[in-house]
Amino acid sequence: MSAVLSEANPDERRMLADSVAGFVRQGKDNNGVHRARAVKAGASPLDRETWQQMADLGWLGIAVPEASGGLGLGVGELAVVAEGLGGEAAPEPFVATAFAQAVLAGCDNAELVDELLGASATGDTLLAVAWQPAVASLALDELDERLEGGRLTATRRLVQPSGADVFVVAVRDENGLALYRLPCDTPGVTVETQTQVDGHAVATLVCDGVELGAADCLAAGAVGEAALLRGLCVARVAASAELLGLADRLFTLTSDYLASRKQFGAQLSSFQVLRHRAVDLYIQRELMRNALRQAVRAFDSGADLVAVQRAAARAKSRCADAALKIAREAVQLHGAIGYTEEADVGVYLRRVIALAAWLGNATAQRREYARLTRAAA
Amino acid sequence: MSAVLSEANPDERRMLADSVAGFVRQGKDNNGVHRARAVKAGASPLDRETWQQMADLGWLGIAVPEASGGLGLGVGELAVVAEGLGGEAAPEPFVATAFAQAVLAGCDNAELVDELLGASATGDTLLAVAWQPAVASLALDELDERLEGGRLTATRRLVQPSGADVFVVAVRDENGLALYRLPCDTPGVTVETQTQVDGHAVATLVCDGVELGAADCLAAGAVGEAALLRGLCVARVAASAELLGLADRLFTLTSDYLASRKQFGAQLSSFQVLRHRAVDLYIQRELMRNALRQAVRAFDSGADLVAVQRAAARAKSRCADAALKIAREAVQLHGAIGYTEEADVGVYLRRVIALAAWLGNATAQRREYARLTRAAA
Amino acid sequence: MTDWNELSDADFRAQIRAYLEAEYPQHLRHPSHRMRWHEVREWYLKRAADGWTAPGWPVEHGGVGLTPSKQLIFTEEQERLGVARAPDQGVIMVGPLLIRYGTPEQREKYLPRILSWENIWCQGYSEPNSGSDLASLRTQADDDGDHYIVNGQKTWTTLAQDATHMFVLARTDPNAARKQQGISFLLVDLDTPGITIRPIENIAGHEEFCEVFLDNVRVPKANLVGEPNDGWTMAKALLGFERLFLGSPKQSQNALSRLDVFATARGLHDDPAFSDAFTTLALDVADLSEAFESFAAQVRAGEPLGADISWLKIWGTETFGRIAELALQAADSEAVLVDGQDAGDESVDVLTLYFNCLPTTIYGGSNEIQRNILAKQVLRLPG
Amino acid sequence: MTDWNELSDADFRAQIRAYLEAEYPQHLRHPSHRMRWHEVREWYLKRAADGWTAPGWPVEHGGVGLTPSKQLIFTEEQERLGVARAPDQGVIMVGPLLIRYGTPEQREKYLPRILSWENIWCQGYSEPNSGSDLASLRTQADDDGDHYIVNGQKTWTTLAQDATHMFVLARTDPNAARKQQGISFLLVDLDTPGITIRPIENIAGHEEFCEVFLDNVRVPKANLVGEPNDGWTMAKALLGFERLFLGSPKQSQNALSRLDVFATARGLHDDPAFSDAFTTLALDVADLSEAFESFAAQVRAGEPLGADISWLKIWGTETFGRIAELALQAADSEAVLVDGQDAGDESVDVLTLYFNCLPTTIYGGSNEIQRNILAKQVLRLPG
Repeated sequence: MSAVLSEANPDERRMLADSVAGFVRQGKDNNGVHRARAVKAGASPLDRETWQQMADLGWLGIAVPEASGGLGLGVGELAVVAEGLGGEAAPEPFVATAFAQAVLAGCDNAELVDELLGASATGDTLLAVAWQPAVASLALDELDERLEGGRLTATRRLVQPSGADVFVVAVRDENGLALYRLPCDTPGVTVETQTQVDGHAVATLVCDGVELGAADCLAAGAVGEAALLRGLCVARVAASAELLGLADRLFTLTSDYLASRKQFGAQLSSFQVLRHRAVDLYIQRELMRNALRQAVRAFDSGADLVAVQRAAARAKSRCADAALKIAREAVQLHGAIGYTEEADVGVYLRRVIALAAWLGNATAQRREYARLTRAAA
Repeated sequence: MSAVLSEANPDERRMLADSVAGFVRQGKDNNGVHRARAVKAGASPLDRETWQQMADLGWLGIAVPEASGGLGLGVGELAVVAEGLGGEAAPEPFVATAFAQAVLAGCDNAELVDELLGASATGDTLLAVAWQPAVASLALDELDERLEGGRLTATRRLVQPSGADVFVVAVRDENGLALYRLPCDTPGVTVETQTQVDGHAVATLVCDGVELGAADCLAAGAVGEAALLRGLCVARVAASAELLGLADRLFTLTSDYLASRKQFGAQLSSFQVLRHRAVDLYIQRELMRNALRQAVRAFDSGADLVAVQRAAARAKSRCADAALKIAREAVQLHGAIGYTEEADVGVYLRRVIALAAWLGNATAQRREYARLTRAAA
Repeated sequence: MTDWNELSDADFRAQIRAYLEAEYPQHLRHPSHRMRWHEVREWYLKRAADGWTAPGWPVEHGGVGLTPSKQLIFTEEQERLGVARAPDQGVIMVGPLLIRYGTPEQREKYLPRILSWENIWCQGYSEPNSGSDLASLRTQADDDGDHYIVNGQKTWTTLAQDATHMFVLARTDPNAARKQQGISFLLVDLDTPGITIRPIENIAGHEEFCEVFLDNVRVPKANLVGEPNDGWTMAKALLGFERLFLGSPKQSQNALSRLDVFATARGLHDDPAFSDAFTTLALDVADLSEAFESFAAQVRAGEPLGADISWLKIWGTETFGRIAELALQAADSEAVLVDGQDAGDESVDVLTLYFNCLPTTIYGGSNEIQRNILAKQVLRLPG
Repeated sequence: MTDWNELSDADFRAQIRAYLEAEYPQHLRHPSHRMRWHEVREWYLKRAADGWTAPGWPVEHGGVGLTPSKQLIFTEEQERLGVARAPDQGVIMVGPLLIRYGTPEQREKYLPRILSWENIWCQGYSEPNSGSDLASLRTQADDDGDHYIVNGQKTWTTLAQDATHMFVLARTDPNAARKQQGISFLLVDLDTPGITIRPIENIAGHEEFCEVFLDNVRVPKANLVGEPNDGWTMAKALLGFERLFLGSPKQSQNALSRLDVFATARGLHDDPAFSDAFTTLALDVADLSEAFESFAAQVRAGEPLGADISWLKIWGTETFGRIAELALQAADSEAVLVDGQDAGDESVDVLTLYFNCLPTTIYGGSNEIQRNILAKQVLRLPG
């Protein structure tokens, strides 16, 4: 059972979870694991047909207001879908899209926001947030390349999905942090890519004197900063949910393997050491569920930004940490086969590594949590 | 086999180890564990008769030059005795005495040093180093209460043994750090005591305008500082050896218990989880041996002060850490009885806690090691 | 008399909190070790006079008759204030047992004396060679007409030295097919000839447990609870929502808060190494608390607890252990002092934290046993 | 010809170091994954021409005849420079086996071709369902007059795709009382009809292992080594001082030094949290190295290695794992990049460190098996 089902809107969320489960398991030749392997081999993580199906099911509009053509639901529903996709290691940029949408939802250029969210919810326009500076820091005050005279010369790292049609780019100007719309084909924009452990391309967005007009400004000053910070929280919680889905399946794969495999004339699951290690993985998974549940509740209950930031940092640190532990042990408990592509463990492990690091890993999130806690005290 | 036997002077060290083993196991009614329990119940850790025997065997003069009535041996031999005493949880202040002697050995007031070392080697005079400031820091530059006009008003914490006849007190004067002889009955000296986890009293030495004359000065300036630093290294290595002795016995007690005790109709040692945990304790003990061996070799080979400091910090951090791990697991693997005075585990555990913290615990030693390593780089 | 169950949870909590704040002595709050009866007697007699000895017992037997949800609030409020535990086996075990399985005579004789603390009960389950394998117990009760003759030894009997009575699992049919069979549940007056109680000193220097020797102790058959040879079933049936409290976050929360006091006084939070370690543990406690609340919600909803509750005990006790270890490291060379460490205006006692964490992974079913249970009953791994 | 054993250890080391420094190609030093034969072929043929293929074999069989002590120095110097391993099962396993148990014809046929790398051998031990329980192997060799007919499947066969020959453990007596009996040791030419080799892709994307399918493969009885049904004894007897290298500190040292490069470039050593974690690992490696030296001294003194060597493998591989995990954390969101992380003038590849650490706790006898061995053979715990 999903961690977030038992709280707000339990029935709706359960239906959604069932729908995701049904979707991701369709057909062995194109299920999530299959598509993830294809991405590792060079395919785009964006299988257009699959993406369109997800749009048609409404998932790309979950957190988009109804007025903009979305479902107007919350982080809980995003988490349900992300967990389901994680369960099948599906490579689609669902959480990255949720990140961009959440940032947009906090912006105050209503017309532009509406247009972008609408196009994103239908699957027509792929969005990505470009916010980390060249040395991929998490601290917004290290974003020191400024927008001057309406032109931006700056580098933004680790942008996902790399094939976005429109970037939501974070810049500094005289009022503080601002967010701008930046179509990928704007003159002066170069998109370089690097390959990530799971085969996904991540972009380095290089802006060389790119013109950013007032019409492209999504939000500025305090509004812009809050939009980015809140968007980061949504993304971290959605990533935590995907990590839970991945870890949960790794746990199941591993206990099934222990229960089915024999060695020295006995089932692996009869060896006490392996039984206890399986229990320790189970505990890690339970911790993930609990950390995720409180984070979703923070959003459901309309907590303020700092409370949401703390809840998101807590969820992401736990989920990143526990998922890596579970994935690593899954390899070990599978033995040699776990280290090969014969098993699915590697597909899940690579995605866990990628998501655990995305937007700040467990160590970084714990520091963020400590910082916020001390600031609040 | 002791960790340090296979290196320099193997035959002599083996004979010494045998002699210690024979000594500490004498008579059930007055062996080390028995005496340690008595100390916990309020007795002095200095059983005068036992102490005299140790003096007669030459152990109190191991590292004292032959000219001062000692054996003129090295840290390896100190370690052999300390390990042996640890094996029986003997409460005698052997390593504390070795600390004071090692500090004295680095001082340049030859006549005074000779007198104190001689009296210490015979067991007639009990020495203790008083060097930690009120907030029990390890950093010598935090010793900021100064000797002014020949008078000292200062507090020295965690001094062992608390019943010392003569303190070797570290003070600051205009030339830096100096070491002075301070008999316990000097006017202005108050010795307050606190009880330590193993029942030993530790002293807070309060000096209120105590007169310290030039005749009492053991060493000053760079010589004094080096004497204290080198003495700390000797003490840390000797404490590491005692920790090894304690941990080794805890390991043996635990594996014997597992091998002898039945539950659910089977020997505890037949449960794979417990077998593997015993193996992990064995590995910890092996690591202690290796860390101790390199430290003794550093002394044997006449390495310079920084090299000796690094080796001692490495040995102490490993031995403190591993001994605590072993002790904690020994309680757990013994089950409920391990938490009671019925078993000997608690006697060893308490001594491990005390020694692990003495002169800086594992965390502090690792920082010291990092500092020395970076300074050397 | 107030029907407490009629109150809203918030009102009930407020009233209980006010009562405890007003009545529970300051100096007994958050004790660092298990209190002896003479230390808490006055408070518990006052509570008995106010009718609060047995919040969970039915009203007709002298209890308050609280719903599980209200009982939980009562317990939470006690924990919040650090109310010391009584030698409460009579309230927790014997009362519910007699209400369910006892004869009218047994109820009439014992229940009022439990409520008034005239009788104080201890639990005679564990034996020197049974360890975690309780069903292998060897204390023997031989039929001697209208008495049983009991011989054997019990151990880890919490506060037997303060008790007047002990309930005992004893073997009445040594030839039963399974070791769980042939065990009976007996009520024993500790004044009966043949009983010797010897306190066991623990490594922290306290005497929380005892050994109890039974040498030809004559126990009237009237003191048999339930059917002969049916003791194991009854003992198991009594494991109720109290299991939840083996996984309570209180010990960890308390330990973390003591460490926080020390760290704040010593400026340790400015050291990123300490801060990272502390935050990791703070999050471990936070997730433990969240999980505890989730299980508590089950209890509130009247749902039975499953075997999965075992993970809470593992995580809670091991988190407590890690906090205690960090505290020991943080106090460095001062950690050894038995009277605690100065922390601004307060004193923090890291040694007591450390000693207190040690038995938690052993008692209440060792963490190894809990992992066995989870592997079998929750993960259903073939064995 | 130089009698290398006559040299002092220091002189020998100096000469070997000079030779390797001069001859071993720069670009092949410290490779991040196992090299294929075409990548190292040129170097090993040069070495063969210089007479250095088999430092440990006796001179009369074409080896250098080094003492164990000198062999160790040779190996240490190779490790120091990060010399890539060849597909060297012929040198390590087949040669010593034939020298000890082979027929004169077998020696004459195979030894020179091993020395010249004309024949490259791989090891056909593991099977899909045998895992750590090697003796449960099921590959069958049926007697067919002057041939065996071999059927079965081998797996985890390192670099079989580069090999010309494979030595195979196969069951020749399925009715033997113990599963270790009835196994024979066969030499198989991989060109024999019925053999299919399929590389296995590992999760880091490399093809280091293969599956080898044997379908009615005819193996001449002349290729049986030793007595029929005696293969297990021989396979075990061949485990020599190479076991030492399962516990080599080199991987950990290398990983630590890569992490150090990254940390120095990024200023991480100034962060006490990182510094504490790094120092802990540096000391773990230091104590591993000290222990390795101590076991190496045993080998140098000609003493056999005991079962206690197993702890070195556990500690070494688990330390490697902790270093890789710290590196992954240290690189934070950049850790995911497959082309490595910028570190000043260099690039550090934390992902490769991480992927490389994963199999080390599995191969060469998993760490669980090593703990079983230690519990039984060293701690002698009754089972």
